[in-house]
Amino acid sequence: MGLLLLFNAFNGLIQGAFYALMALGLALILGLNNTINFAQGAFMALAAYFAFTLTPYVGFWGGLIIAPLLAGALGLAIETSLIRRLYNRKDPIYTLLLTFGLAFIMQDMIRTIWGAQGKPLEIPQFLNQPLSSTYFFLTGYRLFVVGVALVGTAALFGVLRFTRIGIRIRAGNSDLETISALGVNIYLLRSANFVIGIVFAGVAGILAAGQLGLNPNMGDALIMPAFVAIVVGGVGSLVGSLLGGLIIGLASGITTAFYPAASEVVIYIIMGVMLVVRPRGLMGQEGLFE
Amino acid sequence: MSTDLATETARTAPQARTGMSRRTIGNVVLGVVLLTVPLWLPLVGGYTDLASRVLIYALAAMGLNLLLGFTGGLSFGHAAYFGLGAYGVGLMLKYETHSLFLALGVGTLVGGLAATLLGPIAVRRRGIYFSMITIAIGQMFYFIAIRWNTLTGGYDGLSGFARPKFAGPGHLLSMGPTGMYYLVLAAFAIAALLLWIVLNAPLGHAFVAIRENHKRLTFLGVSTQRYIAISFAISGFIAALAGGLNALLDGFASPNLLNYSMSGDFLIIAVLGGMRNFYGPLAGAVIFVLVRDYVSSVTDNWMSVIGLVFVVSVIFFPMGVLGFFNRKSGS
Amino acid sequence: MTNQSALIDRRSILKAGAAAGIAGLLATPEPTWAASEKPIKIGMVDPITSIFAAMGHSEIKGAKFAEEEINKKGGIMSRPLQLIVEDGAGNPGTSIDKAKRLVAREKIDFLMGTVNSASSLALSQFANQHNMLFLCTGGHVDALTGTNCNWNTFRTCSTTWMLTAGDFETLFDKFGKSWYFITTDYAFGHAEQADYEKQLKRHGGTMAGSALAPVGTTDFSSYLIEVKAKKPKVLCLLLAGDDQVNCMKQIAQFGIDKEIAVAGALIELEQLQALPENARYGWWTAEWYWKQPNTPHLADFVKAYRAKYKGEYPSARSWFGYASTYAIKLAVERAKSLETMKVVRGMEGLVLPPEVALQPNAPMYRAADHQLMLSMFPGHVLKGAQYPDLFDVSSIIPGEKLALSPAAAGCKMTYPS
Amino acid sequence: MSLLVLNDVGRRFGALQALSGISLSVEAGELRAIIGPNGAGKTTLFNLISGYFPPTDGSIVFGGEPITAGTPTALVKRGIIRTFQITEIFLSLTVRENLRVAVETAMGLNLRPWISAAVRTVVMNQVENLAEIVRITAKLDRVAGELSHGDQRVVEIGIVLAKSPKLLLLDEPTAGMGDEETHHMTDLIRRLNKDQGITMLFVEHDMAIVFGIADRITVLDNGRMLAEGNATEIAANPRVQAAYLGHAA
Repeated sequence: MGLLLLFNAFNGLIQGAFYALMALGLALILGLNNTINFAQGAFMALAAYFAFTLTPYVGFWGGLIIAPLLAGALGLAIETSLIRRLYNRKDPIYTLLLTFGLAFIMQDMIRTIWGAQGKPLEIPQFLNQPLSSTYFFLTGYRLFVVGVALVGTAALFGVLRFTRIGIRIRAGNSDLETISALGVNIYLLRSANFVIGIVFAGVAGILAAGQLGLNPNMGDALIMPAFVAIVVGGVGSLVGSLLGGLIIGLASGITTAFYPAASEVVIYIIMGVMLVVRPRGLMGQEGLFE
Repeated sequence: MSTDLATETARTAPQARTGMSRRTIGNVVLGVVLLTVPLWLPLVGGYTDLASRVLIYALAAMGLNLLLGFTGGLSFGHAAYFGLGAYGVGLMLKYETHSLFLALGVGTLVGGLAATLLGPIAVRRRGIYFSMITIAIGQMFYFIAIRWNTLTGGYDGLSGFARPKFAGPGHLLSMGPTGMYYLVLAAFAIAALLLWIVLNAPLGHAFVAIRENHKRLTFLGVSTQRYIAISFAISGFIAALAGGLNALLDGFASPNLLNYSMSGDFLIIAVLGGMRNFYGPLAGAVIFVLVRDYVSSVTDNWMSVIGLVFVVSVIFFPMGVLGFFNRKSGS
Repeated sequence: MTNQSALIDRRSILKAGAAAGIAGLLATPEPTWAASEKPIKIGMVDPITSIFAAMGHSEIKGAKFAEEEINKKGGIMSRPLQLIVEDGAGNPGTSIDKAKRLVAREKIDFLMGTVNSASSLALSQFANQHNMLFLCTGGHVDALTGTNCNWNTFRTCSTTWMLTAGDFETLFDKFGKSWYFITTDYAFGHAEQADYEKQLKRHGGTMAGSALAPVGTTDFSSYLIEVKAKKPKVLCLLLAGDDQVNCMKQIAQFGIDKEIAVAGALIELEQLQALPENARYGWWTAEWYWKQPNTPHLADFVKAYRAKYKGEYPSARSWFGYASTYAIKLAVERAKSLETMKVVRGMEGLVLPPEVALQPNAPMYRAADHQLMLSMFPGHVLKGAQYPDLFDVSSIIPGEKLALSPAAAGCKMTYPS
Repeated sequence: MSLLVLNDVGRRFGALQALSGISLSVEAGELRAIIGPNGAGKTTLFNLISGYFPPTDGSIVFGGEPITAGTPTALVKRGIIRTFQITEIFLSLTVRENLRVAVETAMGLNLRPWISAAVRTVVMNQVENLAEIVRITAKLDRVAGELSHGDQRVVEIGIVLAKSPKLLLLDEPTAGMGDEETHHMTDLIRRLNKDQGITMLFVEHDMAIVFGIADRITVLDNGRMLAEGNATEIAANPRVQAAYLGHAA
């Protein structure tokens, strides 16, 4: 039992890295664009379908790079044509409902273009097997996903800390008025941030499709754990989102070993406890967008 | 008929006579239209159950709108209280009682109490945080409904209960579509009246003041969280009542009733109709339910149309259709 | 395979979408009919959207195919048949709304659908309240023709019991006594596992363990860790829809299918299509398959179906839609009436003729519980198979050999006086 | 006895020492001006007194009782009410509704889900009263958001007045106003102080106003107290001239 628990805990962490990857893009957009992006799941699915269509021509790796960029381009178009109009409405309900509606449209378009029938996204054979027969749950693919999550977080962290645009995004997160007074084009900054968030969603979506299969509704199942990861980790903190993802993955993995029926409810319970004990989440800043 | 609460209540003192009479006429017209639905709806190609559905959604959205439009709290989790009301009614009818009102009362109480207990947790944060917390609490109930097979019927939903007969004085009336419609209308009228009274009392004034400027109110010594929690509880009770009625209408309760996408439907109904207007949710429900009913029969791509309704109403009608027309007639 | 099927899908769906947009607005019956002929209307509620959409689309295609064929051959009692399809979105509430609309606005004569159990149960209850015949196409829950059976509800697809009974002995003899179950945590899965457990006990097998997986579980690795620790001979998957797809993919990634025999009750062509090549394996039961040796009329059906749907092969779901539509036609012709009670009586004991049955046996709607005695097709997934030839049927077992007796299933049919 | 006493109060934000060593006492009925260049710590001082955040050093005493760690709500109950640099009113409500909610709050009616006609009349009379005091009666039924900046300020003072403050903190009451509005505001401040006897602290940049109406003046610079005294003393103080008036000129 002890070994089994260890296996499950470890496995949960792998799953958590996955949640974290999904949460990162969402957290980024929540931060600077002040938008709860309900279309994030639809963007994940869309990028995965792009990759599915591209794979025969450019291979899995080509798809993994090009498809998120295509999704990002669509994200840019949506941000500049629709979401941008709503920034000066203080109430977050508008962007929330807008993206909620966009998710409907995108899901419907995916079904219309690619069909309701689920599709297999083929992943390279060398990734698609366990590395050792004892630790069989460590497949190349899962380790690869964990790697991408870690590298993604590190890269994002680096960009935010050391590049001009990153420093501006961070500054914008805490005080939009000041940095726009300093002559930074806030619209451009927000567009860039949105696109980065969508590209992250795209990568997460493709990696999910490698494990779960493609169907028009795949985004629905993926977005909620990402939300919870953000709330647990603390809104406004990217590291928090990473931690939040790992924690709920771990909790859900361990719960599955004892009482599978609660494996989904448990992440909401953790969130509830967190909110009571520490309302701003693990690493969240007080009153960032309140 | 219905105007912005701000300007409406302002008028009460100096221009009470003209303001009141216009409003009274509006309410009477609305009342007559709603009371005669079973007579005229079939003539324009509708059916009575559809009207019941419109009123149920309007009721839920009106409850939500107390929090959303009048207190400024963006809850994305009210489907949970709606769904709890539905399951409460379903379980009561299935296992405990054949009394319509007892079942409806218990259902409303279950959903309302859940909102009363959970509201204080959610109101500890504001803005986007508040929304995310409400959505997550809502999803928790959704998953409980799916997992607790033995009680809720799990994924298959709760079936095996029927609308009981209405216990009138001395005899039982069977509840066909028309009877059901009038039950829903009565519930709607009572809830609307209560909401109207609250909104025109100091409690309602405090809600609106919180929406307008919670900082100002805090520095007048009001603990705004407490008031948002009260608004949350009231709106939860009304959503639960609507959910209970929904269970009676369908003879069925399914986990989808608790899902966040249902909360999204209620929100868009409020916004589409006009969330600053008392009757906004009613207008929104009429448009949303009818459009969805019609479009989903006409095209497989109905989701895109509904999505477009979201996008268009958010971009072009931020104050909803009633807000839009009020502004036009005002200026 | 992927590339080609993607293209096919896109073209047909785009066209279907465009057609639905226009045709839906001007929904008129076949133009060859005289205007005086009032059509007989079947309302079909099935998921066009939601996670059940792939299977819903197949059922609708099958039904539309039957509608066209019936109208070409003179309709029903020389009146045209009109099939009106509504999207129930796999949601019981929506399904009821749509049924209400069909009854109130379209004045339908009969109701049929749907893919999932929950919606089917809800529609059965609805139809009972409205005194209308409901023919369930694809919801498997036992109760529908068991404990919750209604005088006006019939079912074309199998019960869960029939699914489990079809392949048990083959698996037991071939792979061994010790079984492990991963079961979907709702009525459908519980019923399946209970049915398997009974048979396992009867044959002297052992349960190595079991786990209930919530519907919508995306990550099965924790379950598989447990499976691996218990080392069963047979890993029996009783999962639905996408969950089954996800689980089979992860089993393949962990290499478990190479050590433990993977089997289960139901497999659907739609699921196999969604799986990558390396995750197509195992022993399952199909409810119908497009490739059967020596079955009369089958080749013609497949050919005509493919011609209508751009080369797509019919799945069991397509056949449900097809057979259900025909069953209503045949029952009406037997009853020589559209009256619900008379048609119900006409459908009781109705035997599907070979050109509709499309299987070697002659399935009948059993009078006592209204369940169609369709054959089961146990078999296994072909290694390295390419669409459409994915499944090898090892035997075709007549439904009446597998189904529980109506009494054992718990159905006590009562009719309105 | 002094109404408000600050003993060696300081506030630190991380590495930044925003205020330190502030000791002052305000007598009941006094009209006290706080002046100082931008960033001197005036608003921080207001935030400490009104409980927006607590001081990191020192103690605050109000009416003889310590209030150092008081929350805004608790301090309002004691009678400390403030306005903000940015006017905080209920913008999409009418002036009447703005004042009404303040009166209802002051009367402790907020939790009432219904109200009798008699109580409603009392509330409305009090609203009219307040409107007369701040002289906004003519605009009672205008939507606050559509009023001029000066009128919005007046509405805010009307709102805080409803709570019958013992100590009123006004953060730059005349900022951004034209001559006429400024005149109206200074007149209002003086009347409230003299007629209603309300003790007031106000932050102000306009020296003419400060020297014109303040009983005493406290000068802050760089988070520290530079000087305190009446108008003549401050005007003559060489340190103030060097540090502050030098800036201003």
